[in-house]
Amino acid sequence: MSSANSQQTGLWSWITTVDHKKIGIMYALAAFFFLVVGGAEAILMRTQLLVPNNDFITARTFNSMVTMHGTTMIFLVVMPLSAAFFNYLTPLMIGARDVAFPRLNALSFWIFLFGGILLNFGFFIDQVPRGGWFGYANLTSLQYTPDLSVDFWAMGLQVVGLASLIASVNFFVTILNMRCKGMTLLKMPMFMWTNLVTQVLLMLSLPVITIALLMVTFDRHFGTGFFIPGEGGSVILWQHLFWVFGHPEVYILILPAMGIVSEILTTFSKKPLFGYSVMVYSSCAIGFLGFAVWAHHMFTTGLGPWATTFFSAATMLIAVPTGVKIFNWISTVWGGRIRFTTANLFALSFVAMFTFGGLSGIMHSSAPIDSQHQDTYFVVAHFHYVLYGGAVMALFGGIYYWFPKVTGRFMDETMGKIQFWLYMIGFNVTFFPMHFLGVQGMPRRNYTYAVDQGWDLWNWVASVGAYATAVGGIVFAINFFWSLKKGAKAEGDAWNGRTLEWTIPSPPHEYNFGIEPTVTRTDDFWYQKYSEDGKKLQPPKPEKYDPNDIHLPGPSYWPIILAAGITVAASGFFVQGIGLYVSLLGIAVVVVSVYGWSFEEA
Amino acid sequence: MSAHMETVTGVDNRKFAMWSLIASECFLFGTLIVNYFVKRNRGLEGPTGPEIFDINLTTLSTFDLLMSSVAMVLALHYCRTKELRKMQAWLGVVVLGGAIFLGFQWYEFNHFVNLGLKLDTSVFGSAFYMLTGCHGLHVAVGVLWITSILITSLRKGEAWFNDTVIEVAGLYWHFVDVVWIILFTVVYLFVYI
Amino acid sequence: MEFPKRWLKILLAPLMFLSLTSCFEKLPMSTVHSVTEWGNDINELYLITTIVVTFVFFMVSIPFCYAMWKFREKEGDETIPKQVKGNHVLEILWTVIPVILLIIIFIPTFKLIMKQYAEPPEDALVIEAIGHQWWWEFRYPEYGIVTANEMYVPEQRPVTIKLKSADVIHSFWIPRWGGKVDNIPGEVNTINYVTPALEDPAKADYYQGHCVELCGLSHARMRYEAVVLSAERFETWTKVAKSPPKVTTALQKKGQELFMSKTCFTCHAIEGTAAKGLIGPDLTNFGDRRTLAAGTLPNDAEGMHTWLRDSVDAKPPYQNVKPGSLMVFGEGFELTEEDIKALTAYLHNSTAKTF
Amino acid sequence: MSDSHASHGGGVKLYWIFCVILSVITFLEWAVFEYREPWGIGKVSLVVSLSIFSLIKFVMVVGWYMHLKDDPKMLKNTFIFSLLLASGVAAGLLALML
Repeated sequence: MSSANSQQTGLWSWITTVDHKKIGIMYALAAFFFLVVGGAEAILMRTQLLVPNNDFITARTFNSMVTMHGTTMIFLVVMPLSAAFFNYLTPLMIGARDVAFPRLNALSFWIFLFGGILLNFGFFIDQVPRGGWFGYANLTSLQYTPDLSVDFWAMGLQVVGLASLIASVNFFVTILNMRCKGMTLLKMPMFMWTNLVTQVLLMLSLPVITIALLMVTFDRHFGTGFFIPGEGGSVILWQHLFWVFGHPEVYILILPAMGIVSEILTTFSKKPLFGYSVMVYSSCAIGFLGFAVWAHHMFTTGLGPWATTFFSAATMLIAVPTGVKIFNWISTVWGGRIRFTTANLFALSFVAMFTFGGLSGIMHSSAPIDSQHQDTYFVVAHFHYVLYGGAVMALFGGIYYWFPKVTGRFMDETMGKIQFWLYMIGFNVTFFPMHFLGVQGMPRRNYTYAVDQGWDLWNWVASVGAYATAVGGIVFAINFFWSLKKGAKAEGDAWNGRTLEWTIPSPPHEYNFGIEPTVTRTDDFWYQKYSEDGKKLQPPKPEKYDPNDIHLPGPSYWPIILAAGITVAASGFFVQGIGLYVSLLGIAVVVVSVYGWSFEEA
Repeated sequence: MSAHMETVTGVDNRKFAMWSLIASECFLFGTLIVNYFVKRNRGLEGPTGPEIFDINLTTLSTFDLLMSSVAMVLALHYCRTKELRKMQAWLGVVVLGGAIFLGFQWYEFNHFVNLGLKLDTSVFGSAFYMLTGCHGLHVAVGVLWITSILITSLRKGEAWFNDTVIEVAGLYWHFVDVVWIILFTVVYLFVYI
Repeated sequence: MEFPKRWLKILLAPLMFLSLTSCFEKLPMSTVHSVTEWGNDINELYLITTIVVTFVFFMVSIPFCYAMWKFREKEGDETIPKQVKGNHVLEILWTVIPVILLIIIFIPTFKLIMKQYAEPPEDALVIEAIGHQWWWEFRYPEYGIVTANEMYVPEQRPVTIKLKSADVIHSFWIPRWGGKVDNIPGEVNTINYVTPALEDPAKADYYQGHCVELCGLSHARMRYEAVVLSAERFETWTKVAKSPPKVTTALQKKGQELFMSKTCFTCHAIEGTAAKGLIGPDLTNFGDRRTLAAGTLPNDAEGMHTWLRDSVDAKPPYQNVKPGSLMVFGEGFELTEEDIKALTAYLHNSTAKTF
Repeated sequence: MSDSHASHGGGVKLYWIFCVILSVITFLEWAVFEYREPWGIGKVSLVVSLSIFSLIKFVMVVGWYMHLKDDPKMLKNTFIFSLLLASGVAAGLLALML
């Protein structure tokens, strides 16, 4: 079906789309929705902890908020937001027309969306998961959580995990196989390298959590005893399997942010990335070492001297490539012409806050200190500095940076700066006192604390900071929807960028590139605009091409049906009595849509 | 889909995707094997490994899966040399081999259940059934997949010689066979370790 | 471009960071005011790490802030900066120096890990700390004593605490003693201390502890205290700890009958009486304890009244003292105010106060 | 579209030779296991020999039957890297759990 047909609009074109740009936009919108949900859960928790012995929410609700805030923010906000950037920008940055398997790309979005709904479905029938986002072993067993809450958590994560697994294979093949002529691996933009490492981490770590969740589900429903001490099961095995997935997972959350920051800093300081190949090797080192440090989450479970020493050393070792990246970012900015747009402010705050988070991480990389920090608010402060001050800030920077490319309009700079400062100050006011709470011994996941503990002041300060951040979120929402209609017009090269996505008009045509671009070096587009010593050049005129003879894969409704089938198959546990038939129905839908899918013409 | 695109690495997208899936499945079966190894001596009641494993039957099923793997390679070869009848014949042998393996596994599971080792009898039983069951599921999916290819070839005859589809299915089938080679050693031959 | 506010953003964090290392007032759960040798070792390592981390922080933030100020784009300045690609010397520099800094942290870490897992001395007092869902059980195998929520130890004596769990994963942590180890069901972990010296030999020192692994609804209410006694007072406690409550006044006798008729004995045990329940905490020597319901309420008449009233009236799961606790009175087990006074009198005179 | 395989007739012969080798190794595995007492094979040598046998079969099927031998380096690295990482993590887990 030729691409000459007009840019379809209307709901049906969005449901059956296989265009990586539309899927990227849908990922972003879904992530914003869940960001609101996760943020609300955080506000509820902070309100409960505002004063000691507070009864704003019951212990049961608080444990649900702790669990769902963690699970939602990690699996339904940061990963999909990174996926939104991967989806939208990978083909544009490597000069391809679309991803390797467009329908598979649509499938992974729909499975993610239905998985997110399944994960949160507990809210409607008061079965919200309460076992912590890590769901340690035998608290999640049937004996100690007899209702369906753990099943919503386990099945929801299975489905969302499957979506990420399919997407990771898709993007892994796209990056390695579909780069434009001349773009060798070491000439790709840095964001593509962090994308590639993230996909490898996803591909290799997700099967471990799939098996662990399967074992928990079998324990709860089919009487097996994998994690039940009474039947010879081992409770520690769950922690091992979860963290073998868990630690690569946190690098999956931070690596895309590192890639985005590398793109933003280079553009707004008009300088190439300092030490490109060193940045590539350190990203790969972080990815590879990510698999060798998992047990630093388990120092207090009595691993024995040699294992504790090994994992302490490996955790410290990971600080070296991370430190190298931070110094390289500072050297990128060094000697440049820094423009403090909102996107750049977010990227710079990423470097500042991620450094701080990384350093507080090194403090409890050594096991004896961790035996004082583990499960206290010091660890909460550490990972919020790295995940919120790091990943979320960089992702917001990415939104401000690529909004003009996606919509053809700039986001408003003044509202942007207001949001930035609300986030920056609110973030530090919330999470920096948590270091003090941690040192003063306040344990995590406590729904309240006694009056005589001396933690009242800093908890109060942290809660106030959280409200400031919420206001910042509202300012962002206003800015986002206002700029959609009334933002200043932006042409193709909105920020005088350096990578291929700025060479095409914004919003780009459905077929991205009329003629496949050829690239001779890294930041090729920059050296078409400026010579090596900075004199302005006349960029070559784009050749003519006939858009009609560009063949694009047609829309297809099979992805959404297959995704629905998988989710229905996974929700057999939640229907009393006829659960088996619900699952069989789901499996039937899956089989039918697989065959329908494969017989669909290209 | 992306059937006829020349790619940077020269490898067809679908073949590259299948190898990535195989890389990912290494971790899947790695975790299952670790779980089996941790649990095999921790079962409290019910029969244990040495009592019920029948090495002769499992060696036969390993041999059968190997032959099915050989048949798959030959089918691919004849697809490339465009000899339709031979290709269809060897595809049939592959499907037959897979079915026989599933038959062996069905018989073995029934035999163990009669001996008192159900899924929830002991931790050893659950770990064993999860590992071999997951592999059995993969074999079943493979048999279904290659049967569909055989039916397509029978229906379309000479007009259809898509060696990429057969190669990708072949990769999956060989991987399933390779996993069984490891399982055969780890589960049945290391039973006295 | 508001120039000064940008500096605020960069310097916001380090200023606060400095106050982190400042000395806090001595809070009951402070991790930096340790009293045992192991706790002091950890604090020394913590100081070394903090110094190294602060040094690295300034190595990063000084060039960062300088670059923010020096290389900002002046108005109308369209020149393109030199396109610097990289610098091998610098790369080697900021790889080797961090490795050296990390080795500075790693060597003491290694020593402490080995010390933590070293064999405890032979004459160490063995205590079993068993985590239940939302209270602690302490057993003294040598003396055959079972108590709950308060661990009595003599001063300056090596102690080996064997950590077990009766249901889910808990975690044994006394911040001022330093270091925590998880109670894992199905396994026995150990944690070794040399108990601290008494500040004032006449009195007893209380050190707060908390369960720090999410173990269900009342995880926040699962606290306990380590009580350090002088050596001879500990000996008298070991003899007194197993004595049943003396029943003298009519009120206490009524309390004893209520303890039996209201089926308290099915869950609780009192040494030397017919009560042998194992589900709830052991109430021998209950009067001696400072707190009630695992550190949630003070152990006085008013505390007992709140606790018993809460268990009788509130229906699960909305109790507000210990959400989800099993102590819930069904129909036919109502307690009048008189009954509560009698039960309190019976339980609170269980032994002569030893300190 | 079909690459070099069709040309040299040796392909089929090679596969049959490999088929025989694989069958022989499988038989050897069975024999070593079945007659470990009479042949006096200790526990360690049993594990070593059986591991070597399965490793040979693994390499043969992956290398020749799956044509990994003549695939581009990128593909080989993907599989070999993941396999080594998987066995490394599995070995680490076993060391910690057993």
